[in-house]
Amino acid sequence: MSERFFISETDLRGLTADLLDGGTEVIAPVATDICQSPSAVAATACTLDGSKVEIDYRQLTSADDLDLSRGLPQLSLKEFFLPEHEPLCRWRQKGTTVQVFEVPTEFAPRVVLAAKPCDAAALAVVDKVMNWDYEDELWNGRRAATTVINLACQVIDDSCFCTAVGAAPDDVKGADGLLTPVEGGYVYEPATDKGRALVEDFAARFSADVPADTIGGQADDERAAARARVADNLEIDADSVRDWIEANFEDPLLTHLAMRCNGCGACTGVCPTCHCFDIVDEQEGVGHGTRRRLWDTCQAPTFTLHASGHNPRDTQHVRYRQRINHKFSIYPLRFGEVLCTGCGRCTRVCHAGQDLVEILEAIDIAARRPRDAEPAEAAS
Amino acid sequence: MTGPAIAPAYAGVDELRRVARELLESGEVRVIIGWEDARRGARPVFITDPAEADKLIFDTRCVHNLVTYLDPRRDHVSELGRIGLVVKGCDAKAVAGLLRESQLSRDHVVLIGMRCGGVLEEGELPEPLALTPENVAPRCYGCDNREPTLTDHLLGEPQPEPPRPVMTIDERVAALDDLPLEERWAFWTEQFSKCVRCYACRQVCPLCICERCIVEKTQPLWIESAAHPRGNFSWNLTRAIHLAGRCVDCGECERFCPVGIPLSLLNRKLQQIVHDRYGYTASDDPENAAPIGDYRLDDQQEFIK
Amino acid sequence: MSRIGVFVCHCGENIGRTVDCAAVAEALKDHPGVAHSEDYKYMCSDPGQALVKKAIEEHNLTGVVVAACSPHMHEKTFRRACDQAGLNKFMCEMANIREHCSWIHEDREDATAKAIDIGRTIIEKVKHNRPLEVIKIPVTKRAMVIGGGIAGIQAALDIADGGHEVVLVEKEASIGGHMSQLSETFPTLDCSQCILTPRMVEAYQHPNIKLHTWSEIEKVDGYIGNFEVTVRKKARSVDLDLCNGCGDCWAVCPSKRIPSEFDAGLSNRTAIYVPFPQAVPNQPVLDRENCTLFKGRAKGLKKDACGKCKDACLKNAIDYDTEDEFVVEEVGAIVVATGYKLYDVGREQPEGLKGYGEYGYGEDPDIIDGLQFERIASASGPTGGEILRPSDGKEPKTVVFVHCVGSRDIDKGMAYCSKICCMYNAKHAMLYKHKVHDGRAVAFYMDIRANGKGYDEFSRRAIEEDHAEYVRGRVSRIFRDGDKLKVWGFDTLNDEQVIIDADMVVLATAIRPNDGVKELAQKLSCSVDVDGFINEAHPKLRPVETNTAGVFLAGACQAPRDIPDAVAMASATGAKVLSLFSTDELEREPAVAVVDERTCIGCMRCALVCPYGAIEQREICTVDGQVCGHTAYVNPGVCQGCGTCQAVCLSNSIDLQTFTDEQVYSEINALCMWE
Amino acid sequence: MNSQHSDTFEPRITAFVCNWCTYTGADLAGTSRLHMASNVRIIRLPCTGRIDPLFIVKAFERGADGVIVSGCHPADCHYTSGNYHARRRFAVFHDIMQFLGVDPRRMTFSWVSASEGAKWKDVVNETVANIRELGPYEAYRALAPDAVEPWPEAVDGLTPAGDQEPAAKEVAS
Repeated sequence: MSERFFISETDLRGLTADLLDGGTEVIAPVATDICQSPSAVAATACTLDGSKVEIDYRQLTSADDLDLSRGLPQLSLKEFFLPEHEPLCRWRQKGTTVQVFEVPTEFAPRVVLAAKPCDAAALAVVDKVMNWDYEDELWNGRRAATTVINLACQVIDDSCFCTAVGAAPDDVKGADGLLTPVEGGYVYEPATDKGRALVEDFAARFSADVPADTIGGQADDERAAARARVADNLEIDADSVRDWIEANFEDPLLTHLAMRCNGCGACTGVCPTCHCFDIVDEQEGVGHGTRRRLWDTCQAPTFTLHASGHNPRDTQHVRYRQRINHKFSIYPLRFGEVLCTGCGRCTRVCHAGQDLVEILEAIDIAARRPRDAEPAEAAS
Repeated sequence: MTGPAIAPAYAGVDELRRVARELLESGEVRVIIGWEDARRGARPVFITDPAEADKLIFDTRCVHNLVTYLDPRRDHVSELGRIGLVVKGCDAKAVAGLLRESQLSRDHVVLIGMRCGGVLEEGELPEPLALTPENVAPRCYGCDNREPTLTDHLLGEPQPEPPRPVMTIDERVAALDDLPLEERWAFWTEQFSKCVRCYACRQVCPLCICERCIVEKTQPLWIESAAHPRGNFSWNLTRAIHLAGRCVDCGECERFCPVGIPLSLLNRKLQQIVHDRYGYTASDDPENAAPIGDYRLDDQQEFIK
Repeated sequence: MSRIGVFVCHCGENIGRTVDCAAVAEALKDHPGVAHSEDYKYMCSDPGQALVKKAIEEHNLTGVVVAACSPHMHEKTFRRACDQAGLNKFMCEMANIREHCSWIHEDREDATAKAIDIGRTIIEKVKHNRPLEVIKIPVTKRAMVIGGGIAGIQAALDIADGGHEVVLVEKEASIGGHMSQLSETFPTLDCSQCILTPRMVEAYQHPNIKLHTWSEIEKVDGYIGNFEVTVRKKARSVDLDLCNGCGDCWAVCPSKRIPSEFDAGLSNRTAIYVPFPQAVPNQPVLDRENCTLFKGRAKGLKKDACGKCKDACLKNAIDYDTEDEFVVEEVGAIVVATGYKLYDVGREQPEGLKGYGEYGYGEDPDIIDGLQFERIASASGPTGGEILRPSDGKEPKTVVFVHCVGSRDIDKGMAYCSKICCMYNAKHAMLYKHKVHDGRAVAFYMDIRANGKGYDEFSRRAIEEDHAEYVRGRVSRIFRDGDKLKVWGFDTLNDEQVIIDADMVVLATAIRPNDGVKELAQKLSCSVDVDGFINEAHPKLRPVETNTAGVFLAGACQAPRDIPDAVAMASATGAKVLSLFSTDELEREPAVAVVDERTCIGCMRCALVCPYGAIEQREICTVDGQVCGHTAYVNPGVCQGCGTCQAVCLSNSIDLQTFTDEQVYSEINALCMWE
Repeated sequence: MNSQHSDTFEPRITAFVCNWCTYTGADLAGTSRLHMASNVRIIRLPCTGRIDPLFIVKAFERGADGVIVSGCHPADCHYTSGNYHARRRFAVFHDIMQFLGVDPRRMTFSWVSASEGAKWKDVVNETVANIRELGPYEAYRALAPDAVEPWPEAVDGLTPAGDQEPAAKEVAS
C-alpha cells in the first residue's frame, strides 16, 4: 500500500460537509448523550444531571455530528446493508388480478466514514454468502453504492478479539480506505478504486505530503500496539477450532457451553456477521400488503420449527451450538473464512454471561489436546 | 474522583456454599443454580459437582433473576434433574408466579432464599460495589420482600434498606404521567422505534413462558414481526399487558434490552394500575391470586359509559 | 381460494329505499374472493332462497354472504338454504344492512357506502369460516318449574301430562300464588279459588310432579338438556311426612298477632301456620322470625322460651332443629314463573323511586291496594266477603278507585302499563256495587284499556249496569278529614276539579317483578330489562324463551300478565319443553372453544375465567404414553361459546369456533381497502 | 371510504360489540328507526369477554380514528361473567394506553343493553362527535411503514397476475 495522503481534522470535517452538500448520504459514528434528551427524565438509565453516551452509526445531518473519538457503536454497520426490515415487494389485488410492485435495487451513492475495521470486515465476509447460490440484489446494490472508509481502532476493551479471527484493528478488509489518526489529522490510505476516487473528487482536502515522522513511526507503533492489545485477549488457531468442531459435533463441551444462555438472540442482533433473515407477508388490509424481510435469529425456537411441529433444534444448548458451529466451522468450511470479525459485541451485550472469548479459548484448548485424551470440561 | 467503595459479600455466603454442597452431596438436588464471579463479573452458574459449591457468591452484583431457568421449556436445564435455586426476595415472587400458573411443581425445586440488601443496576463488575443512589437498581428501593418467605432455606442476616436512588421508578413514572399526552406519545414511540425485535426482554422474563409467543403467531399476524414503529408499538404494548398483574419487577427485561428501552417504566405503570384498581401487589405467596382472571362485582368502571 | 357468493336483499323498500342494493352487489363483485354477487327484492322469500341455492351449485360457492337483516332475524333461514344446497351451513353469514344501516341512515350515498363496507367485513369473515358439524348432547327429560302460581302450576301440569317428570319449586309454604288471594276473576266473575284449587291439588297429586315448597333456587349449573339445579329447602320445622295438618299446633301458638301475608296484612296469623285453608300442601310452616322460641334463641336464652306447638303435636312432626337442606335436581329445561309483586307506593321508597306520599298509602288504614280489596271482597277473607273498611269495620258508602298508581308514570313510577288494573278496578267496582247496593263507586282513570276477549264488555258493564262513576283524570291528593277521606282529583273531560268524600280508597298500584328475580336471572344467565322483568329472547317471535337455551318464561316474571295470558304462556313453555324432550339428543351450534395442544402451556388462565367450568386440565403424553405435560381442554358439551377464555390466553392457543382469531382479524382488515 | 365527503373529515370508527346486548340494542335502534351517524362499522362478537385488546390495536393499525367497545351491563352478561373479566382487561388497557400517549377519547367503552337502542344511538353520535373534534388519528398512522415507504402512484387499471412484471416496473419508475 504505497499511496498515503494526509487529511487534517478540519479538512475531514470539510470533506464530510462537501459530501453532504453534494447530496451524498454520509454514515458515521455519532455520540448521543441520551440523558440530555427531553425524555431523559424517564429513561431509566439516566439520572437527572447524569450523562450516558450511546454511540451509533447514523446518517449524518451535519458534519459537526461526526465523532471519531469513541469506541464501538452499539449496533454494527450491518443494518445499512441488511436493514432490520425492508420491503421486498408490495401487492394489490382486485377481483382475481394481482399487481406486484418490486422495490428498486439501485441505490444512490453514499459514504461510511470512520467505520470500525471489524464492522467493515464483516461486510466482506457476508458478501460471500450473499453471492453464493443466489445473488442478493439488495445487498449487492447497497454494497456497490457505498464507499466504506475505516478508522484504525484506538478504543479496545477486554471483549475485543479481532486478531484471533484473522482481522485487525487497522484492517481494510471490506473497506475502501483506512484513516489512521496522527498529530493534527489522519493519514488516509485508499485500498480500492472507490477509495481512490474520494481523493480524486475532493483533492483539495487531501495532501500527498504525509509527515514523515508520523506514519511509519508513531502511528505504526500505535497500530502495532493496538494489535498486540487485542491479541492479549485471545489467541486461537482458527483452523484447528474449525476442524475440531466438525469432528466433535456431539461433544458435550459444545452443548454445555450454553447452560446459562437465555436464547434472547441479542447477540445475533448486534453481530456484524449474523445475516439470517425471515420473510413475512404483512397484510395491510384487504387485497394489499407488503412482503418484507427482517432479521431473524438462530437462537429462537421458531427459527427451525417445521410446519409439522417437529423442531430439529428444540433446546437452547443445541441452538447455541449451532451458532458456534455455523460461525467457526460450517462457514469457514464452505467459504474459507470464519463468520466472525471479533468485535466482541455478543459478549458485551450478554447479561447472562455467555462469553465468546472464554468459549473460543475452551474450544481451542480442546482442539489442541491430543485426540485420545479425556473429553474437555465445560467452560463454566 | 473516587468511586463507590467496594462492598463485602452479603452475609450468608458461607452458609450458602455449605447448604449447596450438602444438597448436592445428599442427592437432594442434582444442580444448584446460583451466581459466580467470572471474567466479566457476576453471572449465573450451574453447579453439579459438590466440590464446586465454593464458586457460589452472593453480593451486590447478583442482579440476575435465576428463576428464568425454571421455565419448563428449558429442557437442557430440567433434564439435569431436581434443581436447587438461589433466590432473592424479588426472584421468589417469580417462583410464586410459576406455581400460580401451574408451570412448576413445588417439590421440583429447592429454594435457597437469601436475605438481600439490594443489588446494583449492572452485575458486570470485577468487584461488588457498595450501593449508592447512582448505582443501585432503582427497583430495590422500597422492596417489600428482602427476606423471601417462599423458601426451603433462608440464609444470611437481615440487611439494611438499600439507598434511595437518585430518582425512583415511581418518580420517573410520575414525571411521564405529568407530561401532556402528545409528549408521552412522542416519548414512547421514540423509545419503541429503537426496538430491534430481538425479544431479549421476553426470553429473560421469568414469566414469559409461552411455548409460542403471540408475536410468533403468523396466522393471523396480530403483531407484525418487522421492527418498524407500528409493529414495535404493538409488540411492546402487548408484552407489557401480558404481564399485567404477573410482573414481579425483577427488571431483567430492561437490563437485557440491547437498545435501552426503559421497559421497567411500563411495567411499573401496570403494577400501579393493578394496585390502584384491584389492590393487588405481586408477592411470593402462590395462593395470592393474580388480578387478571378474577373480578369483583364492584370493580371500578368510571371509564365505561 | 374462496369462492364467495354475495346476495344483497332489498327487503322490499326496507333496505332498497336508503341503500342502492344494485350498487352494493356490483361493488362487492370485485372484492377479492367473491365469485358471484347479485341483488334481489326479497332474499328470504322462496324465490330468493332459490337464487342462493342455484348460485351455490352454479358457481361452486365455498361461502355465502347474505346482505340483508340482522343475523338474529334470518341467519337460520339462509343457513338452512345453504345446507339444502349442499354447502355446510356454517359457511353462511349475514351482513346486517337493514337494522344497522338502511333503517338508521337517511343519506342514500352514505348508507350505500356503509352497506358496501358491512358487506366487505362479512365477506372477509366468511373467507375464514370453516365447515363445522353441529354438536349433539344428551337431554335429561325432566323439567323444573320455578314458581308455583297459576303460571307455574299450568306449566308443570302440561309437562307432567306430557309424560315427563317435573320439579316444582315454590318459595312460599304453599303453591297457589297471587291467584289464590283473588276473590273473583274478570271477565267472568267466577270464583278464583274455585277454579284454582283443583289445579293445585292436581299438581300436588300428579305422579310426575315433585313439589318443593318453602324452597328457593341456590345455584344453577350446566346447560340446556343438562342443568344441575341446587334447591335450598328452607328449614320448615315441620316434618311433612308426619304432619297430618290437624291444626293443633297453630291453635296453641302464643304469637297470634303476625300480619297475614295471604290476607295482605288485613288479618293476623300465628307463628306456626298454614297460609290459607286451601293451602297445598295443607301443612304448616314455622315462621322462625316471629316464633317466641326462636326469638329467644336468637337472644341467646339458654332455655327455650316456648315449645307449645311441639307439645301439642300428637304426630311428633315438629322439630325445632331442622336446618336448610340442599337438594340437587338434574333437569333438562327450566321454566321461570316467579310472578309479580305490587308497587308499594308509600313514602319510603327504595331504588330511586319517588312513591306517592300524597296518597297516604300505608298511613291511613282505609287507603288500600288492589290485593287488599280482593281479600275484603273474598268469601274466605277477613270479613267473610262483606265489604267493610279496615279502620272501623263499617260498610263504606263511597269507595274511590284510583287507576295507574305508579304505572304509566315516568316521573314517579314505571313507564309501562300494568295491564291488569283497568280490568280489576272494573271488577272491584262491580263486586262492591253487588254487595253495597246503595254505595257509590268512583273510579279515576287515564284510559280504559280493556282489550281482551270480553274485556270491554265487562268494563262497560261496570259503568252501564252497575253505575260505577268513571272520572277521567288524576288524583292529586288523598287525606283524612274526620270520618271521611278527601279525594282531590281533576275531571279532564269536564275541565273541573273534583273533590270526593270517600269512606275507602283503593289504589291500583303498579305491577313489579317479584323480589329476587334479578338474582335468580343472574343464576340462570338471563338478563333483565330496565324494569327488572326477565328478558325474552325476542319480543314477538320468541316470547317465552330466554337467551339462555333451555330456560323459558311464563307469566308476570316477563311483564305484567293477567291470568289468561299467564296460562297461555305457561302452556307455551310446556310445548317448548315437550318439544325439547322429544329428542334424545340435542343439536347445538358448534360455537365452542378449541385448544391448540401444540402451543398451550396449561397455565389454566382460561379455566379461571370460564363461566361454565367447561375447561379442565388434561395430561398430554408422548407417543409411547409417557406423561410429558398438561394442557387445557374444553368440554364442548359445556362450553357456551363466550370466548372469554380466548381473550385471556396469552399465546392465543385457544380459539372460539365461529368467532376465530382469523375471522375477527379479517373483519378488522376489511376496514382498510386499498381503493 | 367516505370519499363523497372528501372536503370534510369523516371519522372511521370500529365498534366491537357483544352479540347479546349491544348488537341486539343496535338492532333495536334499527327497528325503532333511530337515525344516527353512519361512521361506525360493527364487528359482532359473542361477548365482551372475547374482545382482546389486540383487536383495538389492530383497528388503529388499519386506520380507525376511533374505537367503540360495548357489551352487556354488569350482571346482564349472557355468559354471566364475561363482561366482568372484560371490564378488568379494558381498565388496564385503557390506563396503559393513556400512559403511552393514546387519547382515551379515541376509545369509547360502554354498556348498552338489548333494550337500549336509544343509548346506542347516543354512544355512536357522541363518539363520532368526539372523534370529529380530535381529527384523524394521524399520530397512529405515522407509525405505519407506509409513512416512510410510500406506495407507488395509484394506477387506473390493473394488469392480470401473469402480466405483472412490465406493469409493475412501469409503475415503480
